[in-house]
Amino acid sequence: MNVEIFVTDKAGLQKFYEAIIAKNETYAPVEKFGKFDFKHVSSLSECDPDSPIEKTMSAKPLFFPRSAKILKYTADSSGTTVKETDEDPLAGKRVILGMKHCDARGLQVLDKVYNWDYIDSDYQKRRQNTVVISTRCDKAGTHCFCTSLDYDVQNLDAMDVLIVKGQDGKIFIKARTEKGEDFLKSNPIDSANSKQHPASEEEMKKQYDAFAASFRLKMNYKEINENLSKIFDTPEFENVSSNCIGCNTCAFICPTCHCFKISDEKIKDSGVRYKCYDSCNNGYFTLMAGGHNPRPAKYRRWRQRAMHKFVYYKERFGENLCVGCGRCTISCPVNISIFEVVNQVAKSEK
Amino acid sequence: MEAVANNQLVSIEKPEIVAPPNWEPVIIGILCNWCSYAGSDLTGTSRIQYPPNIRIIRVPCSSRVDPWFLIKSLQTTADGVLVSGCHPGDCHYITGNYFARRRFLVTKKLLSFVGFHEDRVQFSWVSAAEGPKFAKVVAKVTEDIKKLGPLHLYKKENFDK
Amino acid sequence: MARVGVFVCFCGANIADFVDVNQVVEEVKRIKEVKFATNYKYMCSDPGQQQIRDAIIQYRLTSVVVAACSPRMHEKTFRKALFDAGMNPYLLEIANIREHSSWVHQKDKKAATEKAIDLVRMAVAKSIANEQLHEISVPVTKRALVIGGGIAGIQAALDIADARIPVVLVEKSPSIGGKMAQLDETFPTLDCSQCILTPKMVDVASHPYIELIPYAEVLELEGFVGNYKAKIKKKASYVNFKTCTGCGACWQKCPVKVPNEYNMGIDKRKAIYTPFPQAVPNKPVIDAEHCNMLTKGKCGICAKVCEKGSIDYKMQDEIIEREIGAVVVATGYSLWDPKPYEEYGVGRFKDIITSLEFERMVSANGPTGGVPIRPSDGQVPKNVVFIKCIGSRDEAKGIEYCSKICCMYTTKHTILLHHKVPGSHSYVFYMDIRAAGKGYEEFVKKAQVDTAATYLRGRVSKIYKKGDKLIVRGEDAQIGQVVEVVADLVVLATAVIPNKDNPDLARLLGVSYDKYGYMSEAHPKLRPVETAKAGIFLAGCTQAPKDIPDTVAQASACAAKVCGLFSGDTMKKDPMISSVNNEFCSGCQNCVKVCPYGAIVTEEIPMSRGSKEMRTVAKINEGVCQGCGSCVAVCRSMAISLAGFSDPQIINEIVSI
Amino acid sequence: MDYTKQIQEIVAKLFAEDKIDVFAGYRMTGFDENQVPVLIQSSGEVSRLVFNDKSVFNLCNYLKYDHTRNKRVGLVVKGCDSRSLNLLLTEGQVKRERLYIVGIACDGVVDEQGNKMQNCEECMFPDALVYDELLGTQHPEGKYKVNSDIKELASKGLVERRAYFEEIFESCIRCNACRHSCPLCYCTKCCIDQETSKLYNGANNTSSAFHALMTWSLHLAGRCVDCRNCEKACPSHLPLHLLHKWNERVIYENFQEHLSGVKEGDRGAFYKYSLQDPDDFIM
Repeated sequence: MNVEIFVTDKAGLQKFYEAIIAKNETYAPVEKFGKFDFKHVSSLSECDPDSPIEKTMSAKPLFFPRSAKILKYTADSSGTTVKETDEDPLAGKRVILGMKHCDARGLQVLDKVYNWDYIDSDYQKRRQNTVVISTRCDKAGTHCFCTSLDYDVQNLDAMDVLIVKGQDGKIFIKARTEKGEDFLKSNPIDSANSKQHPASEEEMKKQYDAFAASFRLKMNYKEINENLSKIFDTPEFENVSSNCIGCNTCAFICPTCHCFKISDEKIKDSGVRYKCYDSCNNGYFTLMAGGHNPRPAKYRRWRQRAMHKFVYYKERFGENLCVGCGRCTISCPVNISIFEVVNQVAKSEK
Repeated sequence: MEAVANNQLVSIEKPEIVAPPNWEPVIIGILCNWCSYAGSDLTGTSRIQYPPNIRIIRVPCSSRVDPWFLIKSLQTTADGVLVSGCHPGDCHYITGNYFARRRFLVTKKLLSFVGFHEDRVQFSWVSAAEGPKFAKVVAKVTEDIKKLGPLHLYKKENFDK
Repeated sequence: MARVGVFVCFCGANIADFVDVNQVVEEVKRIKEVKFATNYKYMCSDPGQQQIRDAIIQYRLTSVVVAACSPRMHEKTFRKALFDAGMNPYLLEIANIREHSSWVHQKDKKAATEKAIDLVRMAVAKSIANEQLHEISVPVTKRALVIGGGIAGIQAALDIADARIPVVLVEKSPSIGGKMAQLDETFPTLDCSQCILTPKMVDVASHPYIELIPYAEVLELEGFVGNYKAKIKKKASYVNFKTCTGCGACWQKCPVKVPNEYNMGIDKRKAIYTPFPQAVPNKPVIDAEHCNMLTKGKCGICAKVCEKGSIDYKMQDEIIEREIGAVVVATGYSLWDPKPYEEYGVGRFKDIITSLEFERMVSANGPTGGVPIRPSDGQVPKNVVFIKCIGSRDEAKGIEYCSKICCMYTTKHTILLHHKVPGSHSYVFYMDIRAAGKGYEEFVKKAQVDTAATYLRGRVSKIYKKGDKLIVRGEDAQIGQVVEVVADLVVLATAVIPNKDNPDLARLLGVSYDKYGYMSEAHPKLRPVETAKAGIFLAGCTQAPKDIPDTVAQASACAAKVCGLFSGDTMKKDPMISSVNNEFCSGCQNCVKVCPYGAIVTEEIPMSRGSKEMRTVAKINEGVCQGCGSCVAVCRSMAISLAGFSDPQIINEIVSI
Repeated sequence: MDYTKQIQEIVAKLFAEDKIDVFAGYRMTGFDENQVPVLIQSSGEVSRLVFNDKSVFNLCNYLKYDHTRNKRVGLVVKGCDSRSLNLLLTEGQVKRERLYIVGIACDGVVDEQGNKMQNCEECMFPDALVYDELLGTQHPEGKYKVNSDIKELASKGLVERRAYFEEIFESCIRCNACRHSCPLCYCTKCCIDQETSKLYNGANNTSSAFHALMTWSLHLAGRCVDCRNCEKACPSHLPLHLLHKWNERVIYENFQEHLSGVKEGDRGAFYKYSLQDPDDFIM
C-alpha cells in the first residue's frame, strides 16, 4: 500500500488534535491525581496525548471496560424477564488519541482472544467503531522492553493512524489502515506542507532507532519462551514471588490481561449483570464451588501469570502475551518486575 | 437552574439534580428492639401521628448496626437514615449502645467529609416510654431530609433515577 | 426457591380503616417469591390462624409473613401456628402495619397503604433469608446457690430443697437468721419473730438437701445459666465445727468483751461468741480482731477449757468451689445512719436511739430483758417520741424513696411500749401513714385506739435538751402550729438502704444495680424476680425495701423460678444468638472485647483439614450469648452471624423498600 | 539515616545463632535508587540488605502471609511500622516470641522523587515502639497535628468536597491493592471480596468503589497507623490517606485522644468506649 505520509509541526499537530476533538467523540489521556487515564474529552486542554508511559494507564478499558453491563433483568410473579441493557457507552463512533504502541499491540492480542471460540460482539463493535491514533514514545520508560519482543513496534495493525515525532520538530502522520485513511480524509491536516515526503519513511526509521537505543531492558524472548516451558516445577518461582503481596494490580493495569468474572447486582426485583476484571493473582480466582483450589499458593499463581504471558498464550496463538510496557512493574507496590522474574526463572535449573 | 427559581427542591449535594414534583423522601429507621422499637409501638398505641416517610427495621440492639447498613441504605433505597437505640445506661444488653455511639459518630463524620450532608444520617435515643419523642424525632428527620432534597450519590444501578 | 405466604390482618377496623388491605394483597402478589397472599378480619383468631396453617400445607410455603400488629404482640402466637402446621416457627416474619402504619398515619390512607406495602415487602425480603432455627438446649447443673441466710435466703433455700434440689446456702455471719432474728414481735399479728423464724432455721440446718456454709462469702462466679461455678471463701472461725458441741464453756470463760452487734451494741459479747442463743449453727467463732490469742499471742483460755479440743488458732480461710445452676441473691439490707440530722442532736444526745435499738430493748431476749430504758440513765421512759421518715423521702439528706416498713413497725413499737411500760405515752411524728397491706390499716387503727398515742403530722425541726428531758419541737400541720413535746426517749425510724457491698456483689455476679445500689430486676413489673442475667434471681431487700410477707413471697417465687429452670436435664434457650463461621474468622478477638456477657472465648483449630498448624478463632458460648449482635457489627470479616438478624436479612430489608 | 551495615551485621548474627528463619528487609531495585522489600532466608543473602531513607514499605505486611506464618521472623520496623506491629500483636496475628524486631529511630523517609513523605513531616512516633534492638538516636514524641490536606478539604463547601471525592471514587479501578498492601487488613476472607462476602456483590464501578473504600476505611478507623502503604500501592495514585486521616482526627478529638497502636494491648477505638464519649450529635 502506497500511503501518504503527512509532515507537520507542533502547531499543526495541535490544530489537528483540536479539529479531531471538535468533530469526533474523542478519548485521550486525562490526568487525575498524577496518573493519566483515557477519558472522554471535549477540549485539548483537558488531556495530554503525549503523556509519559510511566504515568499512563493502558487504553484497554475503552474496549474491555473494568465493569460492563451485560444484561438487565426483572423478576416478579409473572416470571423473570431479561432486558436489553442501556446503550453501550463505548460502542459509538469514536477516536482515541495518544494511544501507546504497546497498547495497540495489546489490542491485537485481545482481538485474537475475543475472536476465538466465542466472538465477543460488544468488543468487536467497540473495535470496529474506533479509530486508534497512536503516538510513538520519544524514549523508553524505565521498565519498558517492547522493542525486544516478538513484534514489530513500527508496524502494528491496530494503529489506524501513526504519529511520529521526528527531528527538528517535524511530525509525521501516517494512516496505516483503510479506516485510518478515511479518517484522515475527513479530518485533514491543514498545515501539511507536503505529501509523500520522500525522506519521511527514513526519518521515521531514524526516530525509531533512536527510540530503540534508549531501552535499558532487552529481553531474549526466544530463550525465555523455550526455557520457561521446561521448568514448570522449578522452586525459583517461590523465590521470585516471595515478596509479592497478592494485590492484583498487575492484572488490572495490564493492557493484555483479559480474564473477567460475572457479577450480579440484584436489588429489589430487578438486577444487572456485569462483566468485571478479575485477576489470576487473586487467591479465589481458581476456587471451585466445591471448595477445591488448584492454585492455593501464591507462587503457583505467579507461575500462572508468567507462564501465561510467555508460554501458554504463545502455544495457542503463536506470540507472546506480554507487550513489554512495564506497567505492572511500575504499579507494583513492591516493585516486582516481570522482566526480572522471567529472566531469573528462565536461568534457573529445573 | 430555572427550576430552582420556581422553588423546586434540589439535591443539596448535587444542585444540578432537581427533585421530581411531589417528591417524598424515603427514610430508613433502624430501631433497637427493647427501647426504640417499643417506643415506636407506643407512638402507635397512643395514636400519635407522624410523617409516613419512615420505613422501620428492627434490630436487637443499636450495637447490631454495622456502618455497612447506613452506607448500603444511602446507596440504594434511602434518602436518609435514622438509627435509634436505648438511652446511655439503659441498654438492654448493658453496654451495646456505648460501642454503637462511637461507630455512629465516626460514620456520620466520614459521610459528611466525603460529601453527604450531615443530616442524611441521624441518631436518637428513644426509650420504650417515649412514644411522643419518637414521633417528634421522625417528624424532625423527615423535615430535615425534605430540605436536603433527593440523594443521588454513588447509587446502585437501579436507584439512580 | 423461596415460597412465601403473606397474611394481611384487618385487626377489625384498626388496620382496615386506614390501610387499603386489598391493595396491599394485590401489590405483594406481584413479588416473585410470594406464592400466596390473603387478608382476614382477625389473623390472630383461630380461623385466621387456620388459614395460615392451611396455606402452609397447600402452597408448600417456605416462609410466612403476617402483616398485622407489632411483633412484640403476637410473634409467639403466629410462631405457634407455624409450628402446628409442621413448619419451623422461625420462618415467620411480622410486618408491623398497625403500630407503624395504620395507627400513626390515620389522616392519609394513601400514604399509610404505601407504607404498609413497603413494610410487607421488607418482611417478605427478610423472610426469604430466614433460616430454620431450633431452640438451644443447655445442660443444667441442678444445684442452687443462695447468698444470704436471712428470712429470704432461708425461705428460698427451704422451698428449693423441698423440691429435692440441692442448695448451697452461704451466710456472711456466723449464724443464719438475719435481721428478722433481731426482731421482737412482728406486725400486723404481733406474733413473736423468734417463734416463727427459729424452726425454719433449724430446718435449714437439718435439711438433707441443704449445705449450710456459715461465716463465708462468695468470691467469684463464672459460667452461665445452668452452668455456674462459684468460689466461696470460708472465713477462719478458729473453731472446729465438726467436733464442737456448742456447750458454751469457751465464751463463758473468755475475758475479752466486745460490743454486741446482735443487740446493737447495747450490751457486750465475748471475743469468742455465738451471736445469739438460738444461733444456727449453734457453734461459736472467734472474733480475730479482738481475741488476745490471735492479736497478741497471749491467753488461750478457750482452748484450755474446751473439752473437745475444738479450738484451732492456726485455722486459715478456706476457698471451696461449688458447681451450681442458679443463684438466689438474698443479701438483705442495712439501716441508714441518721448522723446528717444534726439538728436533732443525733450523736450528742444519748436518749435518741434508732428503731432497731428500741426493738432490741423491748425484745424478750434483749439486753434489757424486754423493758426499754433511757441509755443516759437507765430509767424506764414514760414519754417516747417516735419520728418517722428519718432518711426516707428526704432528697436533701437521705434518699428519695419510701422505706415502706417504718410506718408499720413504728405502730408496732407504740403497742409494744404500751404493753411493756404501763402509763407510758407515745408521740408519733409522721408525714403520711402508709398502711397498704393485708390487715395493716386495721392494725394501725386499732393501735391508735388501744395505745391512745398522739399522732402529729409534720416534720420535727429541732430536738434540744432541757434538764434530763429532750424537747422535741416540730410542726403539727393539722393545726398549723409549732408544738413542743417533752420526751424521755426519742426513737428514729431510720431508712432502709442497700448493703454497702451490694454493688460489688452485683458486679461480681454480673447483675446490674440501680443508683441506690439495689440490684435491678429484669423487668419492674413482669419479671420482678429475675435479673437481666439468666439464672440469677433476687429475693428480699437486695432488690428493694420489703416487709417480711413480701420478702417471703419473693423468696418462694425465686424458688419456683429455680425449680422451673431445673425441671429438665437441659434448659431451652432462644436460638436467636450469634455463631462464628470458623472459615472466615481471622482471630482478631475484638468481638471478645465488645461482648457484654463474656460469651465469646477463643479456641484453637487446625489451619486446614488435617493440618498440624493451629490458628485461633472465636467461639461463642451458646448458653451465655443473649443475642445483642454487638460482636456481629464489629466483625470485619463478617465471620459472626446473628440468627434472626443476619446481615443478609437486614440488607434484604434495606434494599426491598 | 543509613543503617545498612548495622542491619547486615545483626541479620548475619541472627542467622548464625539460628534465631530466625526469615528476615524481612529492603534491597535495591538494581536499576535506580529505589528499594524493594525482600525476604531473606539464609545468611548468604545478607549482603543484599540495605536501609536508608528510601526504605519506605511497611514490612509488617509480610507478617500476615503464608510464607512467614509459623516461622521465626526478623524484620525492620520504623515508628509507624511498629504501631501496626503493636496492633498485630494485640489482635493475635503474630506471636512476639516468634519475632526479632530491629527497631529504627526514624528520621523520616522520602518518596521516589526524594521529597520527605507527608506522614513523616507530621509523625508523632518516629521511633519504633516495640523492638528487640533499636538503631539510631531517639526523638522526642511529637505533638498531634491535624493533617494539612484534611484541614484544607474540611474548609471547603459540601458540593466542592462531594465533587472532589466523586473523582476519587470514579478513578478507583477496584484492584484492591490498597487492602492487600495494608498491614492491618489480614482477614482471611474480606468483606469486600465478591468471592467471599455474603453481601458484597459489586461490579468494578463507582458505586462499588465507594462502598468498598468506605467500608474499608471504617474497618481501619481507630486502627490505621498512617504508614501510607495503601497510597503507595494505588495504581491510580488516589489520595487514600484523606479517608484515614479524617477518621483519625474525628477519633482523636472525640475519643480521649485515641491513637492506634501506641502500645501493645491497646485495641482499636471501636472496641472500647467511655462514658464521656460525645452524645450531643444524638437526638
